[in-house]
Amino acid sequence: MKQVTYTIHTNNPLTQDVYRMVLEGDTSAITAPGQFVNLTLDGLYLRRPISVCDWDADGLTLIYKVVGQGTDQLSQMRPGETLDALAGLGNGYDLAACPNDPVLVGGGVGVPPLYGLAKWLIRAGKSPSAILGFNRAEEIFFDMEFAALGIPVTVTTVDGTAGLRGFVTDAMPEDAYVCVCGPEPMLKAVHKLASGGQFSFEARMGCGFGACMGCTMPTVDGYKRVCKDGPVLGYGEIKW
Amino acid sequence: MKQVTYTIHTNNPLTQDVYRMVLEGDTSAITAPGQFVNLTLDGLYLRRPISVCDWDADGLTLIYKVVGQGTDQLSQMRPGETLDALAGLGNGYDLAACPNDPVLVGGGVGVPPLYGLAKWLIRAGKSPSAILGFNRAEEIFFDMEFAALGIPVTVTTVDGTAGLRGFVTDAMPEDAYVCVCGPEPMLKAVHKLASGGQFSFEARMGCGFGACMGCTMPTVDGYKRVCKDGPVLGYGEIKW
Amino acid sequence: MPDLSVNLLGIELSNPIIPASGTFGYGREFAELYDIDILGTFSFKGTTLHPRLGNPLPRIAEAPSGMLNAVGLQNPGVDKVITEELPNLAKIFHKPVMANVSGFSIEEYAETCRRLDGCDQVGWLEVNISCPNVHHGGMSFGTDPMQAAAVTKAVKAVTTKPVIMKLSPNVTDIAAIARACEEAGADGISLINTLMGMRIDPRRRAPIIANTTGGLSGPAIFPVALRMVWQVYEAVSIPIVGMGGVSSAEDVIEMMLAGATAVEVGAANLADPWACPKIIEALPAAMEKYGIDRLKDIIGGAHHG
Amino acid sequence: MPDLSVNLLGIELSNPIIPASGTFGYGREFAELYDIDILGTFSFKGTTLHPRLGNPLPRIAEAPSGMLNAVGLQNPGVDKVITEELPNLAKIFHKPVMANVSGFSIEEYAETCRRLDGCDQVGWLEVNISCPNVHHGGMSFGTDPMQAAAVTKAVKAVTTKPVIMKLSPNVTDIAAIARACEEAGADGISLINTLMGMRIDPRRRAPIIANTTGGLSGPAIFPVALRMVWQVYEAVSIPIVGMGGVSSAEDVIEMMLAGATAVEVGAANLADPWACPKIIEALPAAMEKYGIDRLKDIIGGAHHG
Repeated sequence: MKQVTYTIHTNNPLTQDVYRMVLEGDTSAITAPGQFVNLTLDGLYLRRPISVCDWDADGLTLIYKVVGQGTDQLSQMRPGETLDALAGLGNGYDLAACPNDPVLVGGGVGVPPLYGLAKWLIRAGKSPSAILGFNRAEEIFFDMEFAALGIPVTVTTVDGTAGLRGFVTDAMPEDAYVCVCGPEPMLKAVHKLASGGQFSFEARMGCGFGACMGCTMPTVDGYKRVCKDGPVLGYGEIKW
Repeated sequence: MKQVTYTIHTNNPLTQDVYRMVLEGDTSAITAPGQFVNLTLDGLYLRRPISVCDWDADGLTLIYKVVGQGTDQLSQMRPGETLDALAGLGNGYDLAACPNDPVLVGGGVGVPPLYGLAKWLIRAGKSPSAILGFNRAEEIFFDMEFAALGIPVTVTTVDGTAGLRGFVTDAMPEDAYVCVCGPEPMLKAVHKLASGGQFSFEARMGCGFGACMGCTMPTVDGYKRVCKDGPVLGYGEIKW
Repeated sequence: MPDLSVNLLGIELSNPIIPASGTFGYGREFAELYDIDILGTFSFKGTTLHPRLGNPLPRIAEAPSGMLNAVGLQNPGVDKVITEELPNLAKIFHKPVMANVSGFSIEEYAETCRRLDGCDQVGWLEVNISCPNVHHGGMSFGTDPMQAAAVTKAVKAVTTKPVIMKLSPNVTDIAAIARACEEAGADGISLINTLMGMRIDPRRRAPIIANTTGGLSGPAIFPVALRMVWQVYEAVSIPIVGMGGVSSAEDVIEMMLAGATAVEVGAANLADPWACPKIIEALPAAMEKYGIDRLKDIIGGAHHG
Repeated sequence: MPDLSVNLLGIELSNPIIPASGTFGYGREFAELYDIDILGTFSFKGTTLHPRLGNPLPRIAEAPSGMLNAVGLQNPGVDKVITEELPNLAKIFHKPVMANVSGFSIEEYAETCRRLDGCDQVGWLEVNISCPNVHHGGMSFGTDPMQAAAVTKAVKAVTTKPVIMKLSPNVTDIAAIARACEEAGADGISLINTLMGMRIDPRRRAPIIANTTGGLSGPAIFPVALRMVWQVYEAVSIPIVGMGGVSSAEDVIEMMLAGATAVEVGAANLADPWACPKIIEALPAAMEKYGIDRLKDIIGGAHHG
């Protein structure tokens, strides 16, 4: 973990309420896809955790949905403004634990961290595929970016206005090893179908670095802190 | 009273801790010298009252001393930034009540509003003179600006490092009609020597527009609100 | 078209927004700024039997997301309010007003309310029991269920107007105080008054406020206010007027979901004199966002079972 | 060279800064970030006799200038603290630590303290009496002088270490609770614990926190904390550890002027993990600004006569 002041390079909407923000600054604390940064926003006391979509030596990309005061404020920030962040939080996905052909399953704003994961898996010589679930056609984002990585991509929409009609589980192969990120009901449904994998959880956090016990959840191995022991938990650890 | 968004034109130190800030924006609510504006500052709940030094149709000048968190923040603001203000607060000095030759007596950051007053008195065909009191030579500001108005100016310093050694009262003519602004002990000392005049008071305020009774003080005519019935009180109203 | 109206103890309010006592004077300063008839009503400056000069200065201090005040109930006394302020008010405000009453003995509360009972302009009496009881060691009436009940009974005996008891939050068990007021005949409860706080000036090494302590108000106290409104809603069945740090349409909705029938806005009026009109203007969009057609439908709506 | 040292109940602290219980775990997360030996000491995570899983999620909500939490005393139990956490701590912290103890019966408080009494690393016992008494209708020990005194006596009987009673601010008369603790033998008082608050999610029309209410901490509560430290300083003659929203060197000075011998920093550690080192670093300049040579000289310095 490192405290970093990032400069906003771009901050643009991808859909009606999903934004992509590119930040410039020190990314040395970010060591695995699936980690998050915790941002200080003017007038808010608690930092806001946002998962890292992608990063390189010079900066990182965040993709976030406007859901409350914090993300609303974030969406109004302009290039050149700075953001104070704790960077490199959480465990992230364990690449070594992935088989050769993991299925990346993302729902809504659960999609972004899987993009960075896909890149790292490819770099590690593996052959991931992706299933990206959305509610409707207008809410789809980043499907092109996944496709540009040269991996098989299936898009699902609940209302059938694009891609396969249905949920991500309708597109899942049997007994797959999955790397998942999305809302909890989706994680649960995917967990039921999969034979193994890694699941990224969300929680309201206090500190984001394991001090306050604000986001612990019961697992097979006792309580774990979503922010520090997670956000990614192994298939076998999860207790619904 | 009017809510106005001002743009900072300049914000520069005049002495070690006294700053001049020139603001551009609507001044139509400002009707008399001695009035003040009440400024919203980031992260502070209560507005901060600052007396108006001078104004014209396009903007105004504030002179303030860094004494706490609010004024410290104000001193760090840069040209181009905006300030939310309630403008035209308080009664200001009554020009019509002044004789032909009022003596303007200012101490420290009590000096600035007297500059605007001097200009208006001259414009009204009157012949004011000024006594400006400071602690020491390094703290002197605006003596040149007063002199440039072509009126007699006496500077006093407590330690004698410039001008007359002593207090403003040491420079005061007998039985003068005075227009005064400065710390309360100075107001009291000047009141004792003068035969009439107008005295501008300071107070910690809640609202600045007469609603909260946070700044009322006893006078000969009952309690008055420094922010709304003042800040300028008549010689005969004051009860020490 | 969203419906903002609520009914507070038999009187229809076009919206639930009520400037809180002590932040709105007797209406004059704000009537210079906007048409105050747009308000649900307002609660006028805390009025006592006799005129009061209030506390020495300084009376005000800054606090994180809030402010401290120790004005000390400065007011011209009930008779001058009736003969001067209410006739003035009639020219600028054409709705029933909420009369906020304070006192330092049970007899004083009763006599002040008795005199206001004859005023047609007064729609409700809001009885502030945070004041110290001079006959009872200076302890606040509002910290003891028995004392709170005694004030309620005395006031109810002299008026036919709806009586809203305004509670102090500086207590261990707010529900017990509210229940005592209800049992003694109160028609409604309003809460919270300010939290007792202080600040120290490190330069002078002394309290900033001349009175040593002051009442904390502003957004800082909103979570405490919301919790107490929630607890009182579970404890009594009479209507609640919620207040404490409310500054936005969203805050109003939270307060009503916690159990408030109407919502007072206090410190926000001082930081932004147009706070109430802005909140009223923002309510329809906030209602739409949360799928609310009629504001009155959400009163207590966050209590389940 | 300004002198930051204070003496807390016979143990010299290099400075008065103490991370508050529940915001600093057992030190490990922060030791990864800075040398925690720079602290005066720290108060470890509230520890109970048996392991506790704590409350369901969500446990956290945002508040103006603060936050709500309802962690519910999640901890591994005193035995595991003694056999695992303290040996771990010995590697990263080389000063006496403050052991924060909670309980749900008087017997539980006593037994937990008895077990900690044998630990050389523990300098002080800080006994949190904000918990509900399961044998007493769930009322918090800290809201009743008799119960507070009973806990104090029971703990004092089983330990030779200095006992600091940590008070709840959710009471009518904080001075009465502090006096009861002092009379029962407490060596010191720490305050304030969190103010009970809540927030509602208008989308779900339900409380944000699963536990309904949570404890409000952060700068929002600083004026209330300062007032209570002031009142307790006037009521007792044992040392006070002040806390509640402290976030800066200036806040520390205000707290000490109000009567605190040492100062705990809580929520600030969560918003900025380097909050404590920053405060310690800023203290000398703040002391110079206010003409303070020795920090210990200003304890209670704003009380005059």
